[in-house]
Amino acid sequence: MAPIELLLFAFLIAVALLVARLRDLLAAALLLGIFSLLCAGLFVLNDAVDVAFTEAAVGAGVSTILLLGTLSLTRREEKSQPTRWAPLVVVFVTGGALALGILDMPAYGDPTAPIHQHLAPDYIAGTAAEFGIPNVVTAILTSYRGFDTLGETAVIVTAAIGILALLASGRRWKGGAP
Amino acid sequence: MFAAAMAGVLVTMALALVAAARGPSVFDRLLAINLFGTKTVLLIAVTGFLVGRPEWLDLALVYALINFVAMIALLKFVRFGSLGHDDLDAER
Amino acid sequence: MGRTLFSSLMLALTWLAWSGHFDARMLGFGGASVLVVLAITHRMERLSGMDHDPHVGPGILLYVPWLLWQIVKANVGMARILLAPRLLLSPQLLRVPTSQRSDTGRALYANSITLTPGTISLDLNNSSILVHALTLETAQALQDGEMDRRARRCEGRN
Amino acid sequence: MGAIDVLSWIALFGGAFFSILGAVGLLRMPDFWTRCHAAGVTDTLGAGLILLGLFFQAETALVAIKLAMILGFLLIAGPTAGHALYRAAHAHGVPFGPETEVLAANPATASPGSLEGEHGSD
Repeated sequence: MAPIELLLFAFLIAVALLVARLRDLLAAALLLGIFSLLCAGLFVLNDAVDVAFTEAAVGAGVSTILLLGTLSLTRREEKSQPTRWAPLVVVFVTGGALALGILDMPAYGDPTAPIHQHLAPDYIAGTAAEFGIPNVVTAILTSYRGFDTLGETAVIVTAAIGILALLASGRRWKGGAP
Repeated sequence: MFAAAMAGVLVTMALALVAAARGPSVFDRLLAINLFGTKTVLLIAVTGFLVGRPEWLDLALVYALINFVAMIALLKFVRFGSLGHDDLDAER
Repeated sequence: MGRTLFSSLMLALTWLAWSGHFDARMLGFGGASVLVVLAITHRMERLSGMDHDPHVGPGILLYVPWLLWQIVKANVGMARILLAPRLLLSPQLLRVPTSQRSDTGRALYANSITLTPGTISLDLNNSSILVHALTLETAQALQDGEMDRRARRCEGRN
Repeated sequence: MGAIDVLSWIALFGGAFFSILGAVGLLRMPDFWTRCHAAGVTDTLGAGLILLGLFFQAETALVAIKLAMILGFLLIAGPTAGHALYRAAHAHGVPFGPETEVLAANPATASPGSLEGEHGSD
């Protein structure tokens, strides 16, 4: 398993560097679709099938389309700017902090991790008996954490309405101009 | 056996990445990205067999569907410069 | 009516194939999904006016194996070109006439042209398809019109 | 190793071979329109043979049906997306290679000069 993941990670880094280097924003938006597909592939390899579903639909589908919608309101070429070092420092500090945080977490697939000791067995035992639904993740999302999901859905719908409103108003403005 | 097929798919993906990076036109990149999407479908299917999880075929099909829809949306943008219907009607 | 019945049967079979669960509750979800899809399709057909296209008839059962064989042959030809140390290309641009009566038939023909590597369809109108061919041979094979005739025989009657 | 396994090996190897071949063609071909043909090799026989190889290894009928449906979808959606791409590129006036010949249409069915102005129309 590991060599495939390493290779996919290598592809991921290659795409990320390429996107950062490209001045053609349309090409960069297209390549971000590949980035999402690679992420989704990695999620599948880690058995997070449901997350992979979402990543493929949202990352490769919806967000590419939103990026394109945004591009139709701006220009296709990025302005060339002098290299600035402050953002790079910020990125490295933030990334380092996140990596430090990960060090505290239990190892991937560790059977003694808290999540495998308390919640997961409960969900797995309860799902079939309580809901009669074959997919445990579905049961968790829609029943055990139903209100949580409701809140998330509300956030996403609001965001979608906001973005669509922004794009639509921009288009009308553009169309109205002589 | 599955590993051999997977190696083939991964090599194809790498070459498609090179083609997408090289361009030069947007359409060349789209061609490479479309190819990459099909290869992701195959990669998921083959991996599913490799690790004994043929249920992953469901995922493979969803990827194929998403790849198709995304491709059409991308082309619509590239061709008309927006996702709106105004330009489509103007084209006719 | 017959088509609605046929579509719902196909949708139900597809749903069963992908779900693999056969208890009453899951079958109920499946049935509901089929109804929703049918409603959406019905609405789309009413909006786009595509309702009276005859679609394909039983001739497709003979056409698909023939097409698959053509695809294999074309791929071997492409392999020969791609593996040669020098690329021997003679790209052609040509317009091939179509004899199909329906949109579905023309789409089938254009798709078949694209599916066989060596020829791709760039644009089509009511009577012809604009084709780009990689070599003179593939272009001439298309001009023989065998694929056109076979695609015409797949059209259903309505 | 049974006969089915041998068939599976052949199909998977063939699929991997044609898949890589198409990608190599994508890099070797001189211009956009010839590259499209190379991509077709990967999408048709490359994907088809790999799915066929998996088909031989399917343990349940359900898995086999799913594989057949994925292949069917790829064979229908692939050229449709491809045609959309080629049509968009043609409308955009992506140039044809220098040695591209415009072949005369079949004189019995097409009006003369129907190919004039194909280069970079729109």
